[in-house]
Amino acid sequence: MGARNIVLLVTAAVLLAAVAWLLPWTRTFLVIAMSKGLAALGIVILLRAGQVSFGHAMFFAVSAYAAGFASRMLGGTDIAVMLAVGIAAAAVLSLVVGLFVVRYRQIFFGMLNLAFSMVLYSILEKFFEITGGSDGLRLSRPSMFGLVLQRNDFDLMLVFLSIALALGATLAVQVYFASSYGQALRAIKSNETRLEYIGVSARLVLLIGYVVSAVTGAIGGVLLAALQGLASPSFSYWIQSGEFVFIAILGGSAFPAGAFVGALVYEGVRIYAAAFANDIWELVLGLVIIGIILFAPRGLVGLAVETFASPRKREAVPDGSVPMTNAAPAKGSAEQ
Amino acid sequence: MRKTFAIAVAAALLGITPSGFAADKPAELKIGITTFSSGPASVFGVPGKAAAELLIDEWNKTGGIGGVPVRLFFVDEGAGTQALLAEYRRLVQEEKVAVMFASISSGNCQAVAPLAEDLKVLNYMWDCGTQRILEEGKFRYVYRPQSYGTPEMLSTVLYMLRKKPDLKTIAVVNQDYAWGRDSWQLFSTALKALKPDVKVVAELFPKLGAADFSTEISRLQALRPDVVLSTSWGGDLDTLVRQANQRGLMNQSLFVLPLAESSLERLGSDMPEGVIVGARGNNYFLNPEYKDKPEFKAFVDAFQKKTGAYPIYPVFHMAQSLSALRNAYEKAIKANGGQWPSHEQVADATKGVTAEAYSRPIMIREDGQGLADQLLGVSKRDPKYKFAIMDDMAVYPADKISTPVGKISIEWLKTIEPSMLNLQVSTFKHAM
Amino acid sequence: MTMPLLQVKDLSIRFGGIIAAEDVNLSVNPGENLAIIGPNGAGKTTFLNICTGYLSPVSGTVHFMGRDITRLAPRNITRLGIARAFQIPQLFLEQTVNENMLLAITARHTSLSTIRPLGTSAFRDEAADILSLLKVADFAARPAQELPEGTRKLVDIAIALALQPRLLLMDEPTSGVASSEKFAVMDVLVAALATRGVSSVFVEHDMEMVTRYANRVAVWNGGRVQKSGPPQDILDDPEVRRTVIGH
Amino acid sequence: MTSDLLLIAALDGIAYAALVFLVAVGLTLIFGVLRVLNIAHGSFYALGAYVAASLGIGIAASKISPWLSYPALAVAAAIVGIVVGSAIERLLLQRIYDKEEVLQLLVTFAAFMILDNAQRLIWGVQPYFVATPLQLLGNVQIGGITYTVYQIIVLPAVALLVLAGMRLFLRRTVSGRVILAVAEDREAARAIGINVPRVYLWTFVIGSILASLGGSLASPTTSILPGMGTDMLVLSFAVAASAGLGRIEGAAITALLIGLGRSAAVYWAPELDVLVPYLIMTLVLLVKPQGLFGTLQARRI
Repeated sequence: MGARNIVLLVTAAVLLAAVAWLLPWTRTFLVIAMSKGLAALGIVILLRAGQVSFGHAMFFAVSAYAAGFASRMLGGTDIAVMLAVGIAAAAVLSLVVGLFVVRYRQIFFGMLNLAFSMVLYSILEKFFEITGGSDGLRLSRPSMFGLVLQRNDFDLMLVFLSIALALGATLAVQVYFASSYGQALRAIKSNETRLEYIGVSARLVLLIGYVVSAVTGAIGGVLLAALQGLASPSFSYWIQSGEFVFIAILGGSAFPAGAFVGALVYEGVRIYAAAFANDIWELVLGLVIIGIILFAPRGLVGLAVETFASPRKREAVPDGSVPMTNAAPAKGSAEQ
Repeated sequence: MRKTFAIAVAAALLGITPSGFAADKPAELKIGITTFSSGPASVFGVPGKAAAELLIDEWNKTGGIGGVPVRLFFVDEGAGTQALLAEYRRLVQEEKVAVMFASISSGNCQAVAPLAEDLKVLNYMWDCGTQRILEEGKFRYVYRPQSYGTPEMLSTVLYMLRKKPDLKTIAVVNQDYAWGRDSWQLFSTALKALKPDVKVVAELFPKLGAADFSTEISRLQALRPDVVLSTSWGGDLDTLVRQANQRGLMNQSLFVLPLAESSLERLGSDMPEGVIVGARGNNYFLNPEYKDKPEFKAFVDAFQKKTGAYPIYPVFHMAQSLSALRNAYEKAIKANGGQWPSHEQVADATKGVTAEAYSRPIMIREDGQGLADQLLGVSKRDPKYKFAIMDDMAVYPADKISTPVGKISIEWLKTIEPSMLNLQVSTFKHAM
Repeated sequence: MTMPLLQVKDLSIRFGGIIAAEDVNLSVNPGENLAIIGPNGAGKTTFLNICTGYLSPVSGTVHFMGRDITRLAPRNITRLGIARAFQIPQLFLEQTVNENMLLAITARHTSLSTIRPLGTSAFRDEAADILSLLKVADFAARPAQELPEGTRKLVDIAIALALQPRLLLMDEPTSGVASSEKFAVMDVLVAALATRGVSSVFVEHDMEMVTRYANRVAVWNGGRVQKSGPPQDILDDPEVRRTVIGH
Repeated sequence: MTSDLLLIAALDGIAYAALVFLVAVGLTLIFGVLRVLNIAHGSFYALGAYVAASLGIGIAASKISPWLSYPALAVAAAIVGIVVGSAIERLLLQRIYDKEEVLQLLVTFAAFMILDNAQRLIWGVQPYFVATPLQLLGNVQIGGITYTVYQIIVLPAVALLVLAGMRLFLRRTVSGRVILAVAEDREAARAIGINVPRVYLWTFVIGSILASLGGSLASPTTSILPGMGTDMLVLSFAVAASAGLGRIEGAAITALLIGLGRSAAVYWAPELDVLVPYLIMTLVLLVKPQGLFGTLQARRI
């Protein structure tokens, strides 16, 4: 991870924070984008191993609900407690679910995740007395690291917190990707057999990736719940999971920061289309993603890198900190 | 990364639209309306939106509100609570709308009410029915110029017991979400207080948006309850009625459907006679006390011309909220010595205002709740219409069946006496 | 008599109706380079799959250095000291040759980390040494999916060597490698195995390779070890010539 | 009483299973041959229902024999499957067969969003209800409970016909065998001169027709609303996955299992009815990830 990379990310984060500070109406939008970006970052982690989960929203939901229950039991709480409880809940759930799902790959991995998330969804929706049913669980506004804030200050602080967490998560994931477990995760995608034959448990590698990805999603879930004062079953619906995958691919699945670019664009299109072309926002988003997949499969960040990076630069980073070295994904003859 | 930057800049540029302060009379009065343009609840949202457009077009021809033309902004509640909150905030902070009408969904009302209070924007809850918000919190900016759950359910119980005093068993089939659960809690609490010996034989909560009730209907046929209650609405209610009617369940049990006024036209001949129908207030296009008044007729005709359908209760709810707003503005302008009022002045003036819009007047109490009388009837065929209309109507006075200010509905309903069954009501026959 | 490094007893496995191994008994002694020859589809690769835990036999046992490894997973067998090179090279295609090597070396040395970057400078040196040994050092920075087929085979062997095994199993190690190079590479490889004290088993069709590099040959036919012995004896056997070599 | 209730619950479950089966079998067929999990499949269900309803309204308005509404159900399914199905396969899927699985999934997800939106644009948001076919056949009394002949006889009969027809078609006709050959080994099929792209197109159209048929057959029994395909997709998905993707007879059995499970839940544990299909799917996949009737393929090394 080069210094230039860090500078770019920090600059982008500061710019976003400045936008939030100057334009109050962007705050809700930015918190939503950052929280969904965090969930999409979880998808990026799994995509690193070539796996896609159409059920990842379950961690988004479980952390939001856990934070909500904590808030309810304590009669109001702090955002730090909510984050801690939410992350812990998602980590535990992902460990349990992960022990099952890491045995499977590809479509089976995706399906089993979907199945688990739909079980959670049905439970959240059905057990009205406990979860608030389909209307969701309300939670009062938490204090912000000890400070009790009014709505406007709270929202501003929440945006700053979201941007900071998004930045932190992006950097952390980049460190993780460059580490030996991160490289092993990538190895799952191309050759799990060889991974086993160098003495590494592919399941353990994937389980670690799965828990990490659940935790990043969990942060997003808590932020969104804190923003809305609400955790609802739709957090865990399969369409929500699909949206996360959508965002990850839109931004560029090879780049941790792509998750946030994707989320900003996705939510931007969604809100502006909802405001100016109320009837066709799904249509617009659908066409956007088809265009991206057909014409820029490396996503928006991939497109930007191809446009701006000089050819020399592209050659010069071979060891994967910024993975620009994959040419077109040729199916190797070794994969049969 | 550069993309992020570009977006940030674009967002910044888009945001800096000059909007100076309008201290005096503004060029236009902006109203933001949240409504369902998509999703199942658009059966309410689309007519509600049409009503707002129809009325505001009319008003703007004659000077709008207080001489200021009105401009409407619509937000789709169907895009989800997240998008709704973001857009709500954008309208208030960027478009600087003076008033928000939000919303249809009770869940959205619960999310929006505290936000309105924080943003200090006047918010009329124009269609949602949950009793919780105004009973559990205190608001300066949040009002409901229309009907709500408690009198709706209580009047339904009263009317049901009037029609079927010997009722022994009841089953409920409600949608599985807050309204379905809350309305059943209100209904069953009232029923227990008024006629404690009625036995509840089944409580079914199929999911919101269920497409098929075959299994539920089989079970109800096996149970044979005297009454089947459903507070469902929209496609769910239509499906339930059609499937139940087709399979003869509606001959076997008395159906009580407090929201069915909004489904009558769509159901056409599938709605049998003899079903108890409610209208969430005093809302009905054949309202016996109003249907012959010229402005009422003109409104129904204009609405039908615009949309091809008769107005249903959300249309009346919208009209009631708009009427309350106009009256509040006029009251505030008067109190302000003819000067354009501040948001706070309009908000405070809403208290005690009366909405008069194609129904019995609705007075807004000091807790923000409007008192809407409740119209109920029994479905009946009239060859003049292709669908069932209401007969044997009764109108229940709101002040007698609403929770008193400062009380919680569920607690209050436990304390009502069977003597309430003798409440004086106005009754009407359908004039063929 | 010293204890065999690898000992297979009464091994049987079948797929549907096809018998890939039936009552097979075979052992590999320390220092040996055992070649396995036989017609296609005779079950030679299946034998390697069983020895490395990729498949479980219906019956029979596999012992490595006296320890029963019959139903262990490949990664556990690898960690005990058996490395494998494949007929179809098994590489991490998206990653560079260097990263492939570093993953293997790291996996051998330490537990993996989620924070520390892959590869220390000592590991990098070690990777470079092995790659130059197999004459593929020029490809170190290239993604594995861009390599020519022969190079892939060699990198596959390099990864196996990086694991510093006691026993190396190879499946047609030089198929696909240019014929001008394969003896040079094998000379160095076999010499390296000898200096490091690594025994090897290799499945081979090229009889010249067998003659040059094996010190024992087993003939695999119809799911059985038909014969086993010194290369010259086996290759001169008329029955073997008829059924396997095809002269 | 309990045995009576069991019978009632079973009858309800069968009618429900019949519809789910029709949608699931299309999904599983498409996956078996194209290896693409088609998320837009649920949209075909909704489109089939909408077109059937529109035809039904047309028939009612034109005063011709109401019995024509029966062939109209089949016509609706055929129109949707052929027109929309071939358009999606030709315009979208053909461009992505060589892409990664996740991109394929996402393209069908995008198609799902677009079709969902298109339904709203074309038919608006008000529910449709056209029950002519159901009313024509009237009711039947079983164990004191009134059922519609349509749900209790027609739907299961069509499902059985489709099941038998699919078996015959795939096993006994040349086209069917060609489809099976492509499903078995795409490369080998290409090598022996089979026109694989055409097989893909046909398979996708057939699968889409089946989903649309599920929708058009469901249309007389339900309110037709935008987004009605969303839940049906996950349900048919649960059926197909539990059976083993690509397994046609298995889909019939799991559809029945899920249908019966769900209706039993309405009687004995109403809080669980929504949960049942997913619970069954999760349990099955945990025990047999390849599904009840699926087989795992080992990777060659």
